[in-house]
Amino acid sequence: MSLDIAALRKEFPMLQRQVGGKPIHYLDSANSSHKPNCVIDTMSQFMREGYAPIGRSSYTLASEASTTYEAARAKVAHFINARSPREVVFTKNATESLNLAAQSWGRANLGKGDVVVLTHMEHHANIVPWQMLAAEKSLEIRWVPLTADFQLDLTSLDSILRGAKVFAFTSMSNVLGTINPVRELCDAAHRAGAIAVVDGCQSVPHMTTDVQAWGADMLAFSSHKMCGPTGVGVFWAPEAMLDSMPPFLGGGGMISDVRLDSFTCAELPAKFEAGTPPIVEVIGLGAAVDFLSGIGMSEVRRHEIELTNYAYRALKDRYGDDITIHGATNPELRGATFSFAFRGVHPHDVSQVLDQHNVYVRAGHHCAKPLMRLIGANATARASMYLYSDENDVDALVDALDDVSSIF
Amino acid sequence: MSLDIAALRKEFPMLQRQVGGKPIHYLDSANSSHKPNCVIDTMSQFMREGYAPIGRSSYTLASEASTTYEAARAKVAHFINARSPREVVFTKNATESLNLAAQSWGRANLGKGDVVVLTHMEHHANIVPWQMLAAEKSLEIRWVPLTADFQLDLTSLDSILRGAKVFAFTSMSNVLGTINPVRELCDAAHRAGAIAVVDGCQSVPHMTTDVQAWGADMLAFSSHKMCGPTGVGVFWAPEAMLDSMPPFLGGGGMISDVRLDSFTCAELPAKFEAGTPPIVEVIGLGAAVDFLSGIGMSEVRRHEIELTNYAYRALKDRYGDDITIHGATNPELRGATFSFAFRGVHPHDVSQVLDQHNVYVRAGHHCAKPLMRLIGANATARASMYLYSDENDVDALVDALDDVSSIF
Amino acid sequence: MSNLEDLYREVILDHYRTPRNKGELPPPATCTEGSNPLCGDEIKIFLDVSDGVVNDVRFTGHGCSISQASASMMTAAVKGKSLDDVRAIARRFKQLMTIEEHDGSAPADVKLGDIEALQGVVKYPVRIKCAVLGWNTLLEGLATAQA
Amino acid sequence: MSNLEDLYREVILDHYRTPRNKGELPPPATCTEGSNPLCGDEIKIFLDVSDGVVNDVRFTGHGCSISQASASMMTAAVKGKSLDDVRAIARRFKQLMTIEEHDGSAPADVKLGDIEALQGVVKYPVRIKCAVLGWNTLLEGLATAQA
Ligand SMILES: Cc1ncc(COP(=O)(O)O)c(C=O)c1O
Ligand SMILES: Cc1ncc(COP(=O)(O)O)c(C=O)c1O
Repeated sequence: MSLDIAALRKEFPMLQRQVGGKPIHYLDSANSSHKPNCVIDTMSQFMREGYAPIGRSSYTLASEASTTYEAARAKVAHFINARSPREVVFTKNATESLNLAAQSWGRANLGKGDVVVLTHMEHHANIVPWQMLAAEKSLEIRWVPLTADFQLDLTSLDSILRGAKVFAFTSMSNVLGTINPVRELCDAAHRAGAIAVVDGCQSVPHMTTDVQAWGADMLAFSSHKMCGPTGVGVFWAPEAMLDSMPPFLGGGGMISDVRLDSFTCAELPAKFEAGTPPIVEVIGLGAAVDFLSGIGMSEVRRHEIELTNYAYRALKDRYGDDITIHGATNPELRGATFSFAFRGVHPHDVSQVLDQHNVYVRAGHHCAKPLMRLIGANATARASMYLYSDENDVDALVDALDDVSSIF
Repeated sequence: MSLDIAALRKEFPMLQRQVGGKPIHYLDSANSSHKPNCVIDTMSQFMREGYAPIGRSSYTLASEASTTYEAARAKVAHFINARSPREVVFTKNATESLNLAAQSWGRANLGKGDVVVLTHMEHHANIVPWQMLAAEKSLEIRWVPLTADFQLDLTSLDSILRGAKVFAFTSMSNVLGTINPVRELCDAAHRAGAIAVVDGCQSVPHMTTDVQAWGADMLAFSSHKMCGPTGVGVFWAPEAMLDSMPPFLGGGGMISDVRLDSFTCAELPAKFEAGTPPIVEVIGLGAAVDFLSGIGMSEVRRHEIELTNYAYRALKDRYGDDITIHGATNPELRGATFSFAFRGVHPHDVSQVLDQHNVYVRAGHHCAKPLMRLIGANATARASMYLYSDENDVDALVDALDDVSSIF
Repeated sequence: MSNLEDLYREVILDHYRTPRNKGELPPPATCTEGSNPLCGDEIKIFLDVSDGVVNDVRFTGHGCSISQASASMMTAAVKGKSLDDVRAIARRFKQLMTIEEHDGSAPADVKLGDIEALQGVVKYPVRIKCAVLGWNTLLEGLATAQA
Repeated sequence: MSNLEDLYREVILDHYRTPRNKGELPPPATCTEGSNPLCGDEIKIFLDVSDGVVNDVRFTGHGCSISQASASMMTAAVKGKSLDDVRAIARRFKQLMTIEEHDGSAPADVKLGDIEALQGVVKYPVRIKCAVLGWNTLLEGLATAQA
């Protein structure tokens, strides 16, 4: 491995934490990632030495803070290969970004009978906003089904998309780790005359993102899953798209003028950033992007492929058919996130026993109930890794599962 | 003064900052406040030692984090005298809270011709969301006018409110410092059959808040103006009100079930907290509330009254009629925020010269353009103080204004 | 190695492995559904109530060992009991499952027997929801059955 | 004490105190409005253009010393000039107001004279918007006047 994971782990204070005198094994990074020192320090240093409201005030400190804030926007733009920082809108999380897509673009452009296409592996954040809009506007929602091994079934994609206005899909499943062919899906959307909305929550933190190569129309992702702070998400769309969209939230910062009878909108991206933004968090996200860029996203990806390989082999070698790992088996086709079923033991009991060994996996529906119904379970246990995960974490998981067997 | 301001100031690292070798005088707290060590440290310590996703995962660390997060909610509930923590919804800022009021309650309860009443001293955050809804639903917006000295003119309030469904008003003007009679305004709203929506951004950080004594129906405020982090705001409403409201943003965490054709909502307050919340920021806000409660809001208020008195006298003694301080003159009736006009010099030029003396005031329309039109200016210079402001800050302002005279 | 004996007591695992009263009851028995949104657990409680007595009770559903064992123990405890007794037992059980102070509204002398084994759950707050799922659904079911 | 001499040069304060070409022009002169949302500055530029020449130009508005002085200097600089010259001057001025590298698209030999006094503004990035407000409005106005 070319990454020095041991050195990298030292940058994450949470990974040094012990519980009951023993190290912890954090396997819940698809849910949220830990934060490296540089992010934590950037935030507290900014609050100690540079804090000031941005945008509105013009004294030295405020204009310095604005510059730092806008520099973070430029970093994010570069990270996803946006054409310009003006295409990057800061929200509170990916969920708000996807609601923005549905409420702003959707409400302005969709009417009775219009079709929105989703996939069976979407997170609730990319389902419920569309269902809310569908109920309001009498839209039709169509679903791209999955194959038996939980890949997107693309055989009749074109006919499902026929006449659709929106195709909203995840770039990587948060339950299965499945990596979807984003470029191909965007092309299919465009062939049908639909816009392509990409939920990038799970792929942006783990591999290179290139919105231009994808040809996507919108992208949503969260800072807290990519080594950044909570409280900030990103909505990206090309300038022409953003220009065409009505504002989402109204208030200070997003207006150019307000009269008693009307208001006019500010320029991009301010138009979509109503109210005081998460100033400190955006600056923290900037530090996270620097951190990830410093490592290199292809290195991150390579590490995660190797670790996925290792985990597969270790689990299968020890437990054979007693463990079912849902989804694709080829690690090249998936992220380092996998849901598994173990000897018929309920995932809650699995995670409870693992918890006793400081092995932290998530048990539940992972905010993807439609997918759960396809898997035929109310819940799965999910282990998800990141750039700081290592073979020790995997070994701890494998060993702790033994205790599950011994109790149940 | 009973507060030891010198000791208090030591808790705020930003106040120790020097620019050009000289101390700074931060007079922009109505825009955003600085953060005490306890808030900064709580946040970074949590990221170093306690960070985990909340709500969804069940292992030890996640359940500890959930407990810490919910404890912060209980602190906020107690701070505003809510009946229960279930009445406290975390948003990204007060602006989102006010949009939530308009979009969730408003869209469900208002129709063509319905009346929303605002006041001429509202911040854009309490205007634009209602204008957006008014445009969508053909509502009528009525305005409570101001008296010659920029107080709410209540003489015809009852007739303005007649037939109204919503009365949304600020508890304290962010431009003038005017404190409005919230209880009286809530009563008037209820007499007319309207709900009372309080924009508490400017009063909650500076004086005791008691939503039950007010009899308010909704309250919005921001963490970053009350010693807390950016990235988190509060929406409060009684449980019965929240229960009756449709969800605002859709996604993970706010659902009870999601099927292909529909979803059902989660319980309060989760129903209004879609997606990963600002976990670290909410916990930071909890620390800010502890900090403020430890000092006592009546002590804060007393200090600010004394300081306002001092500032008035100092400015008037030195500059007499060359300075116009807009709004109420009795410090008991106002917060420690005042807009002023100085010798006809444009506020931008005033603040530029003050900046040179490390005196940081805001020049602009303060997101209150309708009020600016009444004042008859495109902009004002605004000095706003907080619990950490002191007589030195005031003296620095008074002295620096001399330099404005000498240049213009 | 494991400190989970407190949670996974033998009697709990026994009810989990061999649930009592699992299955459905045909109408006119009532059927009430409950679910735990966080973990996805689902349960149905079938109740045959007449003359103020729970004549028969069954349950079906999916869930973790705690939710299944608790439901199984619940059915065993309430079958054949008067509605008053059933309510007292349910109140007592929910007291057992709270970390908070008791408000004294349930008679402390109600005996829970085997069910006491579930008290280890209280140390694992997130699992309390699992343990009470069947009981809350029972209480809802009783309201329906009497309506 | 003040280090603001760079920003508030005497010639700027002079144009601020005694603005040139302040006032309106009656139609058929065009009137174009500009504003700076952040600080609330507003300006109107009146243009009388014929045969490719700016015969007359006036402005009204409210704003800070920088925006007012810049507008005043602008009117003095463009009055009586050909449209090509006016555009060249405007391009040159906007170059002066950028912190970024010049792209060389404006002739460096255009002389700005007094207007160069505004270059101190570049050190105060938030004030750049004030300085260019009149100029941007002028450019919009030229487009209207020619349409
Ligand atoms: C009175 C008032 N309302 C609303 C707001 C908006 O708050 P925020 O920007 O934190 O959303 C502010 C602050 O800017 C304010 O002063
Ligand atoms: C695929 C996917 N989409 C959307 C989300 C929602 O992200 P957030 O909770 O940060 O808004 C998540 C994470 O929970 C996710 O994994």
